[in-house]
Amino acid sequence: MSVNYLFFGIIAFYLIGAASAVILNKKDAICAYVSFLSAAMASLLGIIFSISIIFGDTFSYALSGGYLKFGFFIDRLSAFFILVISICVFAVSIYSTGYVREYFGKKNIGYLGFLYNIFIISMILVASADNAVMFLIVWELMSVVSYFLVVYEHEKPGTRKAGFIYIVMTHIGTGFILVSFLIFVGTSGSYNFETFAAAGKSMTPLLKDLAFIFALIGFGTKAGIVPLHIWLPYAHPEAPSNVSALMSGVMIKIAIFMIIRVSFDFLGASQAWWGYVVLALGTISAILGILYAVVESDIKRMLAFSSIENIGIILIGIGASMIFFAAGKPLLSAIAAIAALYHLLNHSIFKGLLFMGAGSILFSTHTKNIEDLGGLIKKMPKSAILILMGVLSICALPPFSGFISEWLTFQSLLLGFNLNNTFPMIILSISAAVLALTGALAAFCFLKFFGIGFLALPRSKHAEHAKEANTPMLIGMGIFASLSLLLGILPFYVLPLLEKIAASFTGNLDSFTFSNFGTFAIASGTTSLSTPAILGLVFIFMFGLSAIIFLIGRKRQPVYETWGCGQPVSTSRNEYTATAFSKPVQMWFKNLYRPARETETTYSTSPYLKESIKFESRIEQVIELHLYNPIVDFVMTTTRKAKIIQTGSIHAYLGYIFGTLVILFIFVIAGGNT
Amino acid sequence: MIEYLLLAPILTGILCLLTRSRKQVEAISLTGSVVTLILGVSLVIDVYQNGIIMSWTNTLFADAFSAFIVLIVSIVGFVASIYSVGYMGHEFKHGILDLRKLKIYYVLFHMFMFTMLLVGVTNNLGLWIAIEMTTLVSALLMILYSRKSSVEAAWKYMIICTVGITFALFGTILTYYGAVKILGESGDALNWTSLIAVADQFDPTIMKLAFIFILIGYGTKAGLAPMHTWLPDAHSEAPTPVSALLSGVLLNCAMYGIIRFYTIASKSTGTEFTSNLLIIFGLLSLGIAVPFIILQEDYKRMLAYSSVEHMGIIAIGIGFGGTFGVFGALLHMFNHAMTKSLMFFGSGNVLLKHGTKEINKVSGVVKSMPVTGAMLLIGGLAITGSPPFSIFISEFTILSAGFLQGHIIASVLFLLFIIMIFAGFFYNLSKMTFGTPKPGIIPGEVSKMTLGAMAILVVFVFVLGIYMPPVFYEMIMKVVAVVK
Amino acid sequence: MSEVVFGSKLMQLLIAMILVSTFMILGSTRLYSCVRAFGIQSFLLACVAGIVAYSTGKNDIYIVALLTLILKAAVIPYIFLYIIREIKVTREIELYVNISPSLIIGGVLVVISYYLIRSISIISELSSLALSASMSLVSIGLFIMISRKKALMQMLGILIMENGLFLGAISLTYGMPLLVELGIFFDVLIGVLIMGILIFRINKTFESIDTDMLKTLIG
Amino acid sequence: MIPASGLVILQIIIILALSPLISGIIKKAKAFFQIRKGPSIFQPYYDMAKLLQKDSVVSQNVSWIFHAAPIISFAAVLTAGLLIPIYITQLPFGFAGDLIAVVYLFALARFFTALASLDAGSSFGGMGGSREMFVAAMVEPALMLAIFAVALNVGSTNLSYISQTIAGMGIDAISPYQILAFVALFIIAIAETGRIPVDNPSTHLELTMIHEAMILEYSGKQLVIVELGAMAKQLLVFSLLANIFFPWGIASANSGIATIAFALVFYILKIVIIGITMVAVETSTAKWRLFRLPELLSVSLMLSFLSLVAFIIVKGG
Repeated sequence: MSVNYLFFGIIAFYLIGAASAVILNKKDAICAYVSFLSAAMASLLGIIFSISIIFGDTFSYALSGGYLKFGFFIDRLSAFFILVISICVFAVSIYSTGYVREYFGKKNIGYLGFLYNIFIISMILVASADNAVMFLIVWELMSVVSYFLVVYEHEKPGTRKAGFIYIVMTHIGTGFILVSFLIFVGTSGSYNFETFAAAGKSMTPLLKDLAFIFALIGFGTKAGIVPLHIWLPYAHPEAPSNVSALMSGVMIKIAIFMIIRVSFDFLGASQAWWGYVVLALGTISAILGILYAVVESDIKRMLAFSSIENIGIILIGIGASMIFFAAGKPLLSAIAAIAALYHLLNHSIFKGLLFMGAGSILFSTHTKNIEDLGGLIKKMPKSAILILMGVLSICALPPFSGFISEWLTFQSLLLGFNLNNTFPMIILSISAAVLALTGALAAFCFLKFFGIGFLALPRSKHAEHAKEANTPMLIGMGIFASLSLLLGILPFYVLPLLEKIAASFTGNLDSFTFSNFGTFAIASGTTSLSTPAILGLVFIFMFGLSAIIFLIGRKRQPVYETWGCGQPVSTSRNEYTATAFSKPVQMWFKNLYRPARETETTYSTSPYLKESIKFESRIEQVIELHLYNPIVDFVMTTTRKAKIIQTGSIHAYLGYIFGTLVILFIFVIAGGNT
Repeated sequence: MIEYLLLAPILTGILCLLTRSRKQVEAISLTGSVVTLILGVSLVIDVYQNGIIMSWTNTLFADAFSAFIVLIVSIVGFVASIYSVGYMGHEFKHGILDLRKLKIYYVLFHMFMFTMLLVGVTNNLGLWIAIEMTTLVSALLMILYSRKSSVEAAWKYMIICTVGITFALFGTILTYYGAVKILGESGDALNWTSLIAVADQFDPTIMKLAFIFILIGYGTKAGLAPMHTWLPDAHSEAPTPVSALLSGVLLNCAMYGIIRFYTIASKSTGTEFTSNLLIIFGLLSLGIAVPFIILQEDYKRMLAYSSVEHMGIIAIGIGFGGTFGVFGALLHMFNHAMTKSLMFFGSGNVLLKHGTKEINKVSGVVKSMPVTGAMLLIGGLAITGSPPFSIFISEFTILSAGFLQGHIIASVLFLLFIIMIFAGFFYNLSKMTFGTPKPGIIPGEVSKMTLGAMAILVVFVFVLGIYMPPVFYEMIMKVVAVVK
Repeated sequence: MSEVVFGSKLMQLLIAMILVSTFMILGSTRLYSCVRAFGIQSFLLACVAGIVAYSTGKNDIYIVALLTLILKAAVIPYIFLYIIREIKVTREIELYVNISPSLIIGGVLVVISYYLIRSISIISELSSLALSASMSLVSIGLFIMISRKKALMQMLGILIMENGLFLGAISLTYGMPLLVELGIFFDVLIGVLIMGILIFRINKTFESIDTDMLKTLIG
Repeated sequence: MIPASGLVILQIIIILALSPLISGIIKKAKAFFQIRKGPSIFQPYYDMAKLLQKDSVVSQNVSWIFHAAPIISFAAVLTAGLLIPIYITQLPFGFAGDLIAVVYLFALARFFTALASLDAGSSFGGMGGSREMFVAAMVEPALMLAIFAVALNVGSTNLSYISQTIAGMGIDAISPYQILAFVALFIIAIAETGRIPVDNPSTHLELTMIHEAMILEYSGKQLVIVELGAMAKQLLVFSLLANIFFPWGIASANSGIATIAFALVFYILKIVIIGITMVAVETSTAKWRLFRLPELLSVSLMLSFLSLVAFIIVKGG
């Protein structure tokens, strides 16, 4: 019984947050604190609730209501996603109480608090819906509310276009989801998800494939899989940073949740080629996502592209799990699924941390362009350390959480070789190679972000006058930074939890063996990993080494100018810039980027005296240019042509009526006689 | 019982004539519409409890379906009268309308209400007379402002609708001819009750011909595709409360006529012929609405085309048939009436404040008129069928009927058109609502009454999207029993 | 019994005369002659109604015949003449399709409607003559509205279609029940009045009643 | 029978002591191939001793990262050292990580060195850091496929388990896919340790140096740690090559002092042979242009992919 109270307690707290935001609208400070802290409180309840569900049994509760029957059904998988949501919301809410100070006086805080709370409730309801109608209502409510959050600062020029692309793409996605659900409704006759699962088994293979493809495209648009990703680099940077932390951290994961739900629970993941499609899409999204992130110099756009990359990595895990499930190996499928879920959890945390970091940079320097930053580690030391921890975990470096999930994904791809037929082996190894390249490029991209952004001398006035982020922001980021470290060091607490969840849809319970020192081995094999041991060793060596250095050799450390082959190098002019840093990668993949550059030279009096040279180089978004623009142009030209129908002359209009009458007559006469 | 309902608007109309000041005419008009609403709702309850009511030597008749139409007419009429107090008051204050014109407006407004109520309750095939009268009264309403464009729109409306109606008359004659062969010369050969009872013995070819003429006739009035050309001009040029009534309710009355004949014709010709026709016309209206919404410069015309789209959806709903299809179509009638009038009221406020109907000349409505801007956005999301609102529920029911009855291609096309319309509609709407307000616009709402009217509608739009009251559900199921 | 009525020579003559009057309207270029032809047509229609009433013995059709006579043969032409005098419009009718092609099209329309009605075999052989006449009246009325520029002519086109329908009603079912017939007449009368008001308003705002001016609302 | 802690300390001592020697031998061999006398093989020890006495000059606009980076990267390399079997397959810390963990530890070391290179704010550091990460990005896919090829043969990526089974296989360990994998890993080793075709270790000419450019700002004690780290990494990469593909003579678990001593000698021999082949490669080619490197490393990618396919056809199919 306590579980019911807990669940409705969560919803109640969010509603209180939303209501208080509206009531206290006038007084910015109090309103910010009340609405966001009540969200934080609710997320704490959420964490307790979801863990009790994962280790307890499923929770279902039906609300009676005429034609629209709303009901909740939370099994282990949806409880996991409520857990992810709650963890993210907890830290981001605390962070937001500090971050929204930037909007005091300028923007309506009550409106932001209200939308923020409704946004979270809609996500939790999506994870716990038990019938198609309720699901679609809260799903689109989530997209609509996040649209309003994206266009919160709609005075900025680019925001409206970004918001429009976002809402239209999500609407197209919902269209596909609608068709896929309708195929289930068509066979089962009712809207309830249980009957979907039953209908899914009994459908003809063609209908199953259609349902799967439509669901994949629909949820893929929301997740940001490559061909459908173009809204993500527009929408996330425009939203306020605390919201884009939630959107990148959690909202795109809800789409992954539904892909798992549809392919495993509803359709039983019986077709092998589904797995290959998901794997291929994941691999392409990973590599293209990171390629565009590397050459991006706007922080939040870079983080948005890197979200596409991480979604790709998660999908590689899920694709592999579907391939193994179809090949009848539940153990391997469980391991791959655990790798995917672990990376999903890690990504929500370190991406949330990085977006909060970007927010604090924006908060203090009012610029998102890495080229203008520099030297922030001296001005914002505390947030620099926290962001460094985020960067280390996104580059999957050992003591941090990213390493564990990337290691697990590699191991699950390696398991492909127990399938003893050649096709999966080759596909999985190619995907492993691409994943490795993605990992290395991720390290490259985030090294550029941290190195150019935080180290050496500030490159602009903004960066010089930067000041440390306020305490709530630091607390929020601190929570996530410590979490990403803990998730890296103590996987043996997280893996049993994930084993239970993976078992709920792949059917295999114990896929890891745990031994002392926090090591875990893959399915009683010999490959094992123990990050506490690695961390211990690194620390021992570090302390040992620094002790030795401190004792032997000379102590003096004179400070002098940086070496510049003799000339004085005191300005930030000849520091490396972000574009220069990513130049090698741009040269390596130039036929993907198709870099376009224009130089304009304005001459003063004679052609020999150049007054000024303006240089501008741009990277082409290939997919957007060659896939989306032709379609939009086609639609526009046909609509322009179609407008001649309404020419204005009444005679033409009467002619239309006469024409339809004649056509119908022929239709009846011909139809009638036969 | 029904006579009082019809008498109420006529009385208010006459009383409005006798008033002398703005305050009086507004007070009378408001009380009149409240009385009509109360009578309408009591009629609905009456029908809900004890089935069909006949009166006045059963030329006036009210079964579940006509009660449903009366309900829609009285609700939207009531809200429109509140809105017109604010809207016309503002026009009066700014000297665009003098007292005489204002009084004419209110008289014609209530006459218009009377004609639409009459459509709902006439028993025999006099339905044609009622719909013809609606055309006449609304044409007069349109030429209230003697602007060039409204005169042109009124003329086109008059001519095209009268031509359409004449075809509908021919269809009625053919049905009467079919009925006379079975029922003999008796007077009630035209009444719905007797017609439906004996509908399956009619001669199929006559009924096919009759249904074609009816479909073209009342289709012109309902704004179905090739005959919709008058709709954008008429609905965008009429004064806003009238265009809300036109779009929200009058189209439904025409659709009521089509559905009445659909039930009669499909009994003899078999549903395959009639439902295919309805689906084709529905898809055509949806298809034609798409280009005109995407590349539209005038926001009232955009709303008019969206009415063409929604009438197409209702036709498709009825065409799909089955309890889901018909339930969805009827629910859609109600939802569309509410949402469309909300959108027209919002655009009316924008028109009053900015003075222009051009989308590019309006921006930052959320900043200058926060409440109207918010309601426009809610209405925009609702009208294009995004889920948290009621239109999505009816569209989803129609779609699931499509998949259940096996019209897969039609439903997928239907979905594709809706998404394109969403894109076009939202592009224009976001251009208007967001960004910074144009210079010279003083921030602040137009008038309290307009917001009150819109608030009532927002409640309907929002609540029906999430919770379907069982009483309402029962009522529609009764109507479905009548129609199917 | 009904076959006898329609078979009679007199009825066939009257229907033929009605068709001729429609062609007179099609062929004329002056407003006055069109109005006059419409008057004749309505008068003939009243006679048809009278004969049907006489032969079927249903005396309420007498009232209907009388009404058509007063309303359509006298009142409406008077309204037309009043309008023409009042707005001092040029008597000339501008045409999209000039006289000879529109006459040919009129002829084609009549042939088509005969063929259509014959192919719908359900209606008894004899009354199909009246029904096809009404169908051709309706289609020619619509054609007049499409091909003539003047707003008045469009009003006239509608009234011709109205007459066609009335003829159809009489031939198919000897007129609708009285109440409905009264309603239809009442609507037609008010329709003409309102169209008159509209024409006055167009004339005031556009200074001409040429529907070519009405092209501003596009897209 | 040496206790586990003894093994660990012995392994650390060997790594620290042996790596400068190997580097000296390589420099000596290089001089020999270039027909010049060249410095003695113990020159690295002398350099380090001299550097310890010098001040470590630090640039004014550096942050704590500049001071922490050498320590962290050296510690990471040493931790990786404990995971790699040098002379005995029984590794007290073998359970802590496998081949992929070793690769990622090297990546951690490289990450911090590149980060420190950017800290000083000079364009050399930036150029070195960017090129180092660029080369690493090219190496990763080939390295991962090579790991897959190796792990495939044995069934797990645990290093001690790999060297044990391959040692047990005896002569038929030399199979086509093993050789292909070895050549692929050899090319990767060149890139990883910054040898000639990829990067020129001995010069200070800005255009050609990648690794040197990163550590340009270091001096004194910090330079010692960085140099020692680089040499240790080089030794570990060579021992990876040796003990995965030719692990004969490696002492098996808990064997006596004699076998361990013999295994040690045999190990040093193998490392020297690999060093000399590396030098042979170095002196026979010039340094490639940076943007031709993708071709070199796609060769190694193809080789490891071929070894995978060969294995599948021979064994898996």
